[in-house]
Amino acid sequence: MRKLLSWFLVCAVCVCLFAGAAAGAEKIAIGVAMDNLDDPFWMGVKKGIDAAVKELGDKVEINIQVCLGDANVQHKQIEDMVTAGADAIACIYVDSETIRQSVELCNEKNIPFVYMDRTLESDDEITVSWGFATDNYALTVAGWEYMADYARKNGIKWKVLELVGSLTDQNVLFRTEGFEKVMADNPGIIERIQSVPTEWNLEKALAGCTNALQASPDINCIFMHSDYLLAPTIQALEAAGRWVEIGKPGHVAVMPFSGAALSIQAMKEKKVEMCFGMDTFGAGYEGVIAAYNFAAGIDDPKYKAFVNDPGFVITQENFAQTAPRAYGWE
Amino acid sequence: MSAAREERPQALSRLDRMERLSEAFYRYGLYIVLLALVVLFYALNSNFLSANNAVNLLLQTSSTGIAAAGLVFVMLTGGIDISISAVMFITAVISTVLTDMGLGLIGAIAVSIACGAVIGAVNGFFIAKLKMTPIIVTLAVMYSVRGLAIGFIGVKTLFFTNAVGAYLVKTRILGYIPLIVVILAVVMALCQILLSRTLLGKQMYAIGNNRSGAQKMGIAVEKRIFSAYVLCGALAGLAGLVSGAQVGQVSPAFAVGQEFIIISAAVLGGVSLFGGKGKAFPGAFLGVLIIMCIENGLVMARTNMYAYTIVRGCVIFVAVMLDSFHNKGETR
Amino acid sequence: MKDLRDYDFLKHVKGFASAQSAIVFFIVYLIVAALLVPKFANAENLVNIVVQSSELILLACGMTFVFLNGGIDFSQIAVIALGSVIGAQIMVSGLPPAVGVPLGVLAMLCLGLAVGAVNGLAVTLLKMPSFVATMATQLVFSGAALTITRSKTIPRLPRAFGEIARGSLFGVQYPIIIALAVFAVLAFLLNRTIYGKYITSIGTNHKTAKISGLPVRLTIFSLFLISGLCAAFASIIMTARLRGGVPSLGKDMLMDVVAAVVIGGTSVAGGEGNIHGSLIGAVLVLMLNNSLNLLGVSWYNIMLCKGLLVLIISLLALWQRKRA
Amino acid sequence: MAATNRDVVLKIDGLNKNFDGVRVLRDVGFSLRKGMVLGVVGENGAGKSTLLNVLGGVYQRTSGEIELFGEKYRPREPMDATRAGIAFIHQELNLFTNLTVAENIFVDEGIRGRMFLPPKLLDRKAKTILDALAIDLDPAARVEDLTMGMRQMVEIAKAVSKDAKIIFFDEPTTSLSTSEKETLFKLIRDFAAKGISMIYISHALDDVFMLCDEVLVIRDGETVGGQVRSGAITKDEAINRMVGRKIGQIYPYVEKTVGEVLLDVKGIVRSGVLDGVSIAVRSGEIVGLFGLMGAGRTELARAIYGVDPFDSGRIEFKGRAIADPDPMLWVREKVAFITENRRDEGLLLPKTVVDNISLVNLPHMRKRLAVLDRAGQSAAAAETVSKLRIKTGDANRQIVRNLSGGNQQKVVIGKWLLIRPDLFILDEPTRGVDVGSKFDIYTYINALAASGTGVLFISSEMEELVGVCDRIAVMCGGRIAGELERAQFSSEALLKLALEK
Repeated sequence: MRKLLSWFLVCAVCVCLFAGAAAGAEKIAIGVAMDNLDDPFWMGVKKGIDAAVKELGDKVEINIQVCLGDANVQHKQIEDMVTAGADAIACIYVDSETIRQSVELCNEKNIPFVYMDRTLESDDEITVSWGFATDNYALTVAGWEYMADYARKNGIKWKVLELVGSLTDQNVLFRTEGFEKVMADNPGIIERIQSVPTEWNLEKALAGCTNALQASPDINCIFMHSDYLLAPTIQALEAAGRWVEIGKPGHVAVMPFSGAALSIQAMKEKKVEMCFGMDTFGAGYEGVIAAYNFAAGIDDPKYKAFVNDPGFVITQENFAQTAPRAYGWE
Repeated sequence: MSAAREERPQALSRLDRMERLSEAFYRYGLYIVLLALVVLFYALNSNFLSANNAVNLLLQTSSTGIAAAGLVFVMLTGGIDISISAVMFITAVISTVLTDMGLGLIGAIAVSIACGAVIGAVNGFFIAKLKMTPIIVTLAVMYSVRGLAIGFIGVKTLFFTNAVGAYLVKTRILGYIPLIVVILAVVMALCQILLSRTLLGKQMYAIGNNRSGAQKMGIAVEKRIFSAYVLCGALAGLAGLVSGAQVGQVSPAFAVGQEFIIISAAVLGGVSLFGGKGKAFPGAFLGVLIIMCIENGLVMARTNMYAYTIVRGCVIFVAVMLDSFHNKGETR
Repeated sequence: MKDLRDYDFLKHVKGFASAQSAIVFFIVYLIVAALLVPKFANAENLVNIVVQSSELILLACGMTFVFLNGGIDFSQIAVIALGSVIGAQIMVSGLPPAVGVPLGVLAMLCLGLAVGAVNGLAVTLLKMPSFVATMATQLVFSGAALTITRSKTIPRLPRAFGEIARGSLFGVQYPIIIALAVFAVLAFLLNRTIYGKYITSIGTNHKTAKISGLPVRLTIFSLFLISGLCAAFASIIMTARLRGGVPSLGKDMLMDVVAAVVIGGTSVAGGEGNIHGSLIGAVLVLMLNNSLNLLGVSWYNIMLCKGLLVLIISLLALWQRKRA
Repeated sequence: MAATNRDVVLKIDGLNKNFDGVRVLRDVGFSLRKGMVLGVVGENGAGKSTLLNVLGGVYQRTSGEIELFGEKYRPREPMDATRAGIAFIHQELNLFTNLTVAENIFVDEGIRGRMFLPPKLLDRKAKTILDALAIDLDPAARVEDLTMGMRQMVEIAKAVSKDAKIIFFDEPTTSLSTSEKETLFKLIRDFAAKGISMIYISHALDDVFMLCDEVLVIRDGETVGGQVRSGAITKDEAINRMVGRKIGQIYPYVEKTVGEVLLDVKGIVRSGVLDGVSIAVRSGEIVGLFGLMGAGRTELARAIYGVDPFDSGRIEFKGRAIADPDPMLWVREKVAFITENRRDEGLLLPKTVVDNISLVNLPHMRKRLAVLDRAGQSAAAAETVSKLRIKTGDANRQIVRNLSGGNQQKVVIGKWLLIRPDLFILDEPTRGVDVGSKFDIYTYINALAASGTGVLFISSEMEELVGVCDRIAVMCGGRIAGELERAQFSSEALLKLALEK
């Protein structure tokens, strides 16, 4: 045992010595910690990040890390970036509670911390420099109020199947709360028949959706927490022969969230009434630019107040003007 | 003296009768459990037994069933393969990309089976030729293949909703039998025929029962085990194509954790983890049906959404416990 | 002057023979990474790696014990998740930190032992293969973690608990101290005690051990207790670092643990292997993650590297054993 | 029923085989004519099975010539023998219990030119073979459900399905009922009539004389008096040739004071194997346990030591009843047990000599707490190595797998001697061990007995028991056939008791 430890220390020291000081970095190093990339929504945010990086050109050295939704891995990645001398951190956090330790770490090393897409308030323990996120609650309420008016106008009652994403995701919880608020405000019109857990697993979504449609054929509206679940929903509806244009018999109102290409396409085909739209590009772009400004000490008024973007509701009526804002718009 | 000899065969038969009783329960127990589940869930929700719910159930079992049929070969020889979920993922990815480029359904099926077979061959090489431990080899291959597949498409989500995907999901043979269920039936039939009617199948049972005896008798044990892993990979490949088309969307987390469901389905279907016992049809097929019934039933019964993993864990535990009791494994 | 051949510096430590290969890999990789990866080889980054590897060291040590009997323990991940949740629940349930924290930590350790006991019973009494038994318990207990918290993180654990991950003693961070302490105890148990001899003997040949009067069932049962306990310690460190009870904690660590143990030279056939190798393997895996991240290698290629690494090293070990 | 045609099917001369320096076969020679049944008899360990294993391709011969149908014959592996038309019916049958009778017959090579083997085809083909041999077995029955006798018929049917011209039988009748034995003999006579030649090994001399055309006696790997027509030799004379006096092998015998009863076993029953066995061992006494293959000696030892379960019976040790015996309990009671299977159950092959020797006595090799007394271990191992004269390199580094058979056995004995046992059960301690080591083992046993330890010495070699033991119990068919005091010892008497049917 003693022998091993002595060996261990000897080689660690010698490596540090001859490796010498890291190359002097005039460039500003920005560390971007993302949750995941396996979904068009995240790719939308990345488009914004890449645009910002291109714009900042060689003034900036970027290191983008993805942690596959593992809070512990994300903390380590941020710790690695800080140790490697990052000047600012832009982060899509996995877990709103555990990220606070990383923010504390950045505050200690007074490295500005900027959040993207998921809100994080400063408080006595942590200070967040800036952040851009969609107000999921407000967006959901707006979307569902549109659906409530739509129901009143056409004299129908929504029997809703809610496809739940993963419940560790803060934004998803806001969406459920927004939906429940509007449901409470319109007692007779909106009724939740069943809520199916998917944990972002597509097989579960397909099975859950198919079985729910079997169990309660009276379902006429599917509210999904992300259009990541749209494809299996379409499969299920097609299998049940109910993936038809609006107004046709058996039609089920589908409410995709955040505006991926598939949702936009479905709206073009008049099979979907509306879609919740989120400004993913803005989140990515503004996040990196803000991080750069704080690191370079540029005092830009635009990045004083935290942005809580209300998002937009794409409907059949306003399709032409609002759809292009969606990240799924080609 | 001879009297002692005479009365010994009777003693044996008393033992046999008790053994045969448990064997009978073990063989027909499956049907009893399945029946019980069906009745239970029918009580909970009446249209559990409706015609298209049955078809829907069959549809859901198809990809798991195909992969379970492949796994039977490996488990018969006493091995295990947990890389099947990664194989399903990579073939779903490859067939999506190739069908987008214009490959037909038959081409997609061929490519999926070939790609699965290649990965099966890698498993086979390490396990049969180099005699390494199946669980570690297939665990390493699982991570390598999933990493490779994600590298292949970049971190994106593919949509398998092109013509081939839609065709595979939509077509109904003779009006109401889904093509996918036909594929499942063909696979199950072929596997069962291979197992019960060909020399390869018989020798796999033999190897699982008494490997050194098979070696001594001159059976090419290494070759047979190698072909078991190739078959298992090939069928997992086909299962990946089917599942990809059904779900319509192939993300990097596609089929994660599916291997444990397939293994427990096979064990529930009477395929022993210690080798030498089990059938593709009705065995593994019934196992898959039972698992899908449970999943389907849970959704029907609107049970608490977190209970799924707990129920699945308990089902696997009980299935394996019965298997170990029956086939007396070594504490490893 | 002692004849050079005698000076076999590893001779003193019995269970050390096959750790040589692990040390060679470690040093080779350290030097290669130092040359190729900018910003890798500086004292701060290396210390950061070693501290971050504390939970993997713990898990690898626990897994080594199960490997020594030719088994595997998938349920460590569930112990981390459920432990984190239960510990957090106790700590935030209104008890003053002075009482809540130790109670929470104790509960996490007990949970580790409980899950280990379930696995141990399944393998020894019910004669279930360890990979399926621990797979089932993994599903059950991680499902339980999600159920208790309805998969929401339990936030704001007491600062005192957070200190376990952030505090340091004479400049050395607590996590690495805990990891090395547990490692030292387990290494002592394995290499220096009768119990350790029981483990390696039983792993080598069950029948001989049984007939020689060794407590086979009890020993195998205890292996799973140790694996569960190590996972509990890891859970304590990870939960303290995040100051939150996360129901999905450690969900992707399995491959790292297996890689660390296999790199460390512990053979999967049972009876052969050592715990020093696993320690080195754990730090090496962290170095791999850190350096490849710094190079910008994407996570899926890292996953590919680890899978291939395990295959290659098992191959080398097999070849070395054939040659010996 | 003398063989009519003259052509010699199998000719062997000057055949030698040695294992780790022990000469198991010494220039054996005989010839087998077409349609002839050659009986081969001899004590256990005389080399009978080794002879067949060499001919059957299981072992490679050291030197000597074998001619099969006139050509040179050098089988590399069992498949070569099968292809050459030789079939081997082992004592432990080589069948697959999860397959049916028909499947077992065709599992290794299937049916020539047939890809598909539907059960109906297999059963039909198997039925024709079984009917040809007048064996009434359902081809679709699973081997799992068959009795030993029926399983043997499957092996024979399998041999015939390969149209074997020569069949070797190695102790076929040990666990057959009388009726099953009758069917086997009728079958063998039919085969002989059809021109199939057979070598029939058995220690049931009556069967051999009644069944075989010629008889060959083997002792210590040498043929004694060559092939003789079965009529021309009486049973007693055969026993005499089998036993004979061993030149050069003297057995140390030591006068011992016999103390009170240590181990008292009453009425051990294990269905199908042990039929109510009772035996007692006193301190300072060497009790031999003799019996032929399948008599149940090993099963008795394993039942006493708790390695295998038994249905009923009482075991008392030093007056106290032992409810359910278990190795851990016996080790605490200082009772040692050397199993018959040295490699799988006696040793940790990949581990060092020190690890193996200190395996049993581990609980006492400690400093404070549970710390391993490494120095104590090495010292104890070194002392054992020197005391037992084990030829090995540095005990701390020498891997047991690389030791010779004799030295390996000494390591196993050494491991048990460390706990200074009060009772020592040895199952075939000298099998496959060179003569020098055998003598050493006898001296250890005597030294043990002299120091008051009780010894239960299980062996199938009569001379060894006669030479060393104070009392010998003889087992046959799972029961004690009789006990002989030292005064009444004689190989003939022992063999008669052992052969009692």
